[in-house]
Amino acid sequence: MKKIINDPANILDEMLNGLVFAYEDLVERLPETSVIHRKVEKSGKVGLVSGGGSGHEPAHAGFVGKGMLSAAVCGEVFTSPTPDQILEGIKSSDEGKGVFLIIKNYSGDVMNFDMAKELAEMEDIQVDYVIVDDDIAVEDSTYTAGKRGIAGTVLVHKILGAAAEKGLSLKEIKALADKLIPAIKSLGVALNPATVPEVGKPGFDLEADEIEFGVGIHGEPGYRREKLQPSAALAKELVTQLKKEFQWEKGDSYAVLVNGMGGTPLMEQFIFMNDVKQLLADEGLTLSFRKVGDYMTSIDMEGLSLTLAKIEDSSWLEYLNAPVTTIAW
Amino acid sequence: MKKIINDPANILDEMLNGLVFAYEDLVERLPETSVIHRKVEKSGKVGLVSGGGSGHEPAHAGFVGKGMLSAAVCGEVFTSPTPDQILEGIKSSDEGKGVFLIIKNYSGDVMNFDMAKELAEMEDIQVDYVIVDDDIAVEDSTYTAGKRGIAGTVLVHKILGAAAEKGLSLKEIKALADKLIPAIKSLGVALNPATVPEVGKPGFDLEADEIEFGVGIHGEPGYRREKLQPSAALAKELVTQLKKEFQWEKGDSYAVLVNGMGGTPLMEQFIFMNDVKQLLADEGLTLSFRKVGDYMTSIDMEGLSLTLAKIEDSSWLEYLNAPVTTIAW
Amino acid sequence: MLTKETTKKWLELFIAQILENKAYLSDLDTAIGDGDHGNNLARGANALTEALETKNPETLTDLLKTTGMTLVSKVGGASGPLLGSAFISMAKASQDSDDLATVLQAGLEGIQKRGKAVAGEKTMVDEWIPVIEAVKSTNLTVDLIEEAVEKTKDMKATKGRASYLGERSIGHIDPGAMSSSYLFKTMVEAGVYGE
Amino acid sequence: MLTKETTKKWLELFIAQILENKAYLSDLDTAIGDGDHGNNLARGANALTEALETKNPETLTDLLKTTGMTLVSKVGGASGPLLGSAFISMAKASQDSDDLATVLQAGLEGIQKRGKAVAGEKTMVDEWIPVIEAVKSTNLTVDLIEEAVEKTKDMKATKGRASYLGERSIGHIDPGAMSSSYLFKTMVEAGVYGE
Ligand SMILES: Nc1ncnc2c1ncn2[C@@H]1O[C@H](COP(=O)(O)OP(=O)(O)O)[C@@H](O)[C@H]1O
Ligand SMILES: Nc1ncnc2c1ncn2[C@@H]1O[C@H](COP(=O)(O)OP(=O)(O)O)[C@@H](O)[C@H]1O
Ligand SMILES: [Mg+2]
Ligand SMILES: [Mg+2]
Ligand SMILES: [Mg+2]
Ligand SMILES: [Mg+2]
Repeated sequence: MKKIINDPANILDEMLNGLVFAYEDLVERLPETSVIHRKVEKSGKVGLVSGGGSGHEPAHAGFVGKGMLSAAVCGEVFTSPTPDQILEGIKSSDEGKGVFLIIKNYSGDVMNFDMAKELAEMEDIQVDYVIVDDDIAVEDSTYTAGKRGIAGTVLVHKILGAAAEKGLSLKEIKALADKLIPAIKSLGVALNPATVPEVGKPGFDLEADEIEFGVGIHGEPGYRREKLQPSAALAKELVTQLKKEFQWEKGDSYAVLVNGMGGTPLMEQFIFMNDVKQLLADEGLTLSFRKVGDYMTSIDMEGLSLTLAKIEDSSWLEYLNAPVTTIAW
Repeated sequence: MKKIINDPANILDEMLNGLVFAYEDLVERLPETSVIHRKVEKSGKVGLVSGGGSGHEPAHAGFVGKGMLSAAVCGEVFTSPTPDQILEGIKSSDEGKGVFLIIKNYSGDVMNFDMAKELAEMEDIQVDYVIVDDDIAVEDSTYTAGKRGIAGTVLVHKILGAAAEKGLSLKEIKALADKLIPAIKSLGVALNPATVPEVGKPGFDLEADEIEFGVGIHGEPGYRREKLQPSAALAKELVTQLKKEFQWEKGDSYAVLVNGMGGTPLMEQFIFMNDVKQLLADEGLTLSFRKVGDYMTSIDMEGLSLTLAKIEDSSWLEYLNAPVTTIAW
Repeated sequence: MLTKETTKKWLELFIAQILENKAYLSDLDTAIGDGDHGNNLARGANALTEALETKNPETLTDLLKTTGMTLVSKVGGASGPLLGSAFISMAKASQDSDDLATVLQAGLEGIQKRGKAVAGEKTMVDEWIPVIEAVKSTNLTVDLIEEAVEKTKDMKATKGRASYLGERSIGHIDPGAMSSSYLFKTMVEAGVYGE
Repeated sequence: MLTKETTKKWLELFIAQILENKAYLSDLDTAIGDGDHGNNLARGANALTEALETKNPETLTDLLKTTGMTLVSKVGGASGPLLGSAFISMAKASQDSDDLATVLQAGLEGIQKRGKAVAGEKTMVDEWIPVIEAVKSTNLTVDLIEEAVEKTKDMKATKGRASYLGERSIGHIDPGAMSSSYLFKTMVEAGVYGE
């Protein structure tokens, strides 16, 4: 394992300190916690808290700031943060109008955030939440933990963040979130696995000429392995699968996010975006919002994911385009 | 070689199309060129043009926009763009007050930009330029092509970009640039080499437990190979070398940029920044501007560089902090 | 019978066992999860050592509660809230009873309330259920504890991260069942059971 | 003597040679540069084929100028402006002379004006200088052309990318000298020299 780190056990702590030092005008670390909180004066808006295991940088701390998250609760690498930490994030984000939690659908995250919610309610803070499960690689059945939350989460942060900033109530945000979740779907492809520093070896194996469709952001298995193929073919597969789920029609308006996994350079992401552009133009879709880059990574995994969000209401576009002051949006 | 690309010969074209599609509100591609130009109404300011070989994304197109570059001229991967392309960039950036070129110090870039300058002057456009050579890995002697231009170039873009936006004349920008260049120094360390798609294999070899100090952004050789070591030790080496060059004193004010090479996740960059923070605090420096991320990459190289810029005038800090509308700053 | 003393010994043995098998547990989790189970529990084990020292709980209930709170706040992931909830529920039950089966049963209910897993889903629950049965019918043996872990090998995971593997989860031991087997083996070793 | 016809043949042979040795030239450049020399020249060679076809230059000067302009605008890197400048200078010289040595000398001056390299710096200049000497003294042979390339092996680069390697550049052939050797070998082959 070749990594620029010190003791793997100190990664979370050192990373958060480095981040806060680099962006101390935007964010702070709540003392003795792993909560990154925005430096914005409280305005009586609904607090927005997300988080999860680390290793997805810039998510989630990179999206803390005016117009997006109030706080990000950062767990150990690929490990959900604990309820006491989440509680600290909730408490510091409460401006009197309640706090809304954006949770990625993993057993650990769901349980820890749920416990934190119970603890916060015991302290008389109103809390509601949404569970993001945009990864269509997994079938949603009673036989799995359900679809996973991946890069689409970042669009949820952005849209709900802008809505909260605008002054929507906790109830309104919950209603918006419930509409939003089924409209956002993602699918990834991996070229090479990530290595968790504390583990020291790659999370799965891929042959030198092999790729895997549907791999999750913690290296969860995908739905098919194939030989390496050109960007256009990868784009075709991801778009085809997404089309099956969305059943879109000509003229529908979509937001599109090409998300790098951490080890894939922008060069490849832009080329892939170019292929996606062709395919979606052929489908007659209107791509009303577009973004390319590393937003929800998987440490040093090579690969990317494609997220599409059906724009069902023009306000969603306004929320997507609203200005923010964050590290990474 | 595992990459998300199509025909390696079409990388530049497809990448630029993907980029322009993703950010069509910010930039456009001049028809039949590889020039990315900003979509900002002309205001009679000095035009600012940079560029070079591709493979350094988000540089240079990611820094085109209000407050930074007028245009970026994008060559093939690791290959300087040609004079005719640069000329197009100069012509489209001319708002009547002349055009300033920011050139990284490579034989190819210098010669091609120089020819373009001659061509532009024949068309009665006033042109001046600066050559960035921030990489202290190379000795500056008559026996080399001189120090290379690396990540410090991005700070030059930012500072001169803000100065141009503010209305400084071509002469004033040249004077500012001449002061700026010696105040900006960088040094990199590589963990794993980059692979140029058209070449198909890594540009150099490093053992599984080896790193190299001073590697350039095209895989140019560095000054020493060593066994892999902790982030803190890498930071110590880079800071020590930079200290030798700067000969700083307690209380001096510096801007610091930790720049990822394309294949190094933000996690590692933040950890490294945390180590740099400690070391520079011990030196008694004031770090008045800080930034971390992928700014001047080397395709998929794993590694990073550290740039320090001595803030000799408070206006430089204002320029660094001035708002911009670009893809990647 | 549960006493503060035997339980303390139990926890100390459990902590040692976790630290010793940290890498092995993570390896099991690499095969069908995300490779952190050993690290997660080791973090909890170290924190627990410290918590037991600094807080020095005075009663059995306090001891179980401190354990639960420490696990919840230090382990993270799925196993943290689950094992943590188990001990918190056990702490509550210990206020009214010192019967091992009764207290363990409360722990299992804590796990199931939080994680919604039932028997056969390839989770730690598949270790807890047969062990509690055996405690009730006073025929718990180390063999039985180990057999229960082995049985998770043939199960298809339908809860937790391993469920993403579907059929491919078959053939691997569940890491959470393995760590719970350490819990029960050290319980026997500490003399909590059978004295 | 340079004529439009022999020069056209020369360029066609040169183009073919470059395309054939594209990978080899890039390999040489990988050792001491950035591995793109073959790709750069191949891009120029393909563009040149097209330019010669579509523009169909009528005079020797036009032919050399078209070649220079095409190389300048398609090759990029260091070799583009250098070789391009060579041909543009050769075009200018061909207005007054059809003497090969005179025209080649002008080409070399174009390279040196642009790149500031002198003999012994391990660049294409180290191919041009001895070849021009030999043309002047009418003793140019293919052997001499090849020996000149070989000699760059022992040189330490002090210009271009290879200069970053310092001592370590010794022992490798200069890719630009190699591609210029193709230029001169095809010049002989085309009968531009010696007719
Ligand atoms: N819903 C659940 N109910 C019971 N146990 C579960 C559940 N989900 C996961 N587990 C247990 O947790 C173990 C994994 O824990 P760990 O690796 O620490 O957390 P994570 O899966 O978040 O990385 C699994 O082996 C399984 O025994
Ligand atoms: N200043 C110079 N003068 C003459 N030739 C040079 C000079 N710099 C570089 N070269 C030649 O250019 C060749 C490299 O060309 P190429 O690989 O196409 O460009 P780049 O170095 O920009 O990648 C070298 O092998 C050398 O012969
Ligand atoms: Mg985990
Ligand atoms: Mg080059
Ligand atoms: Mg796990
Ligand atoms: Mg080269």
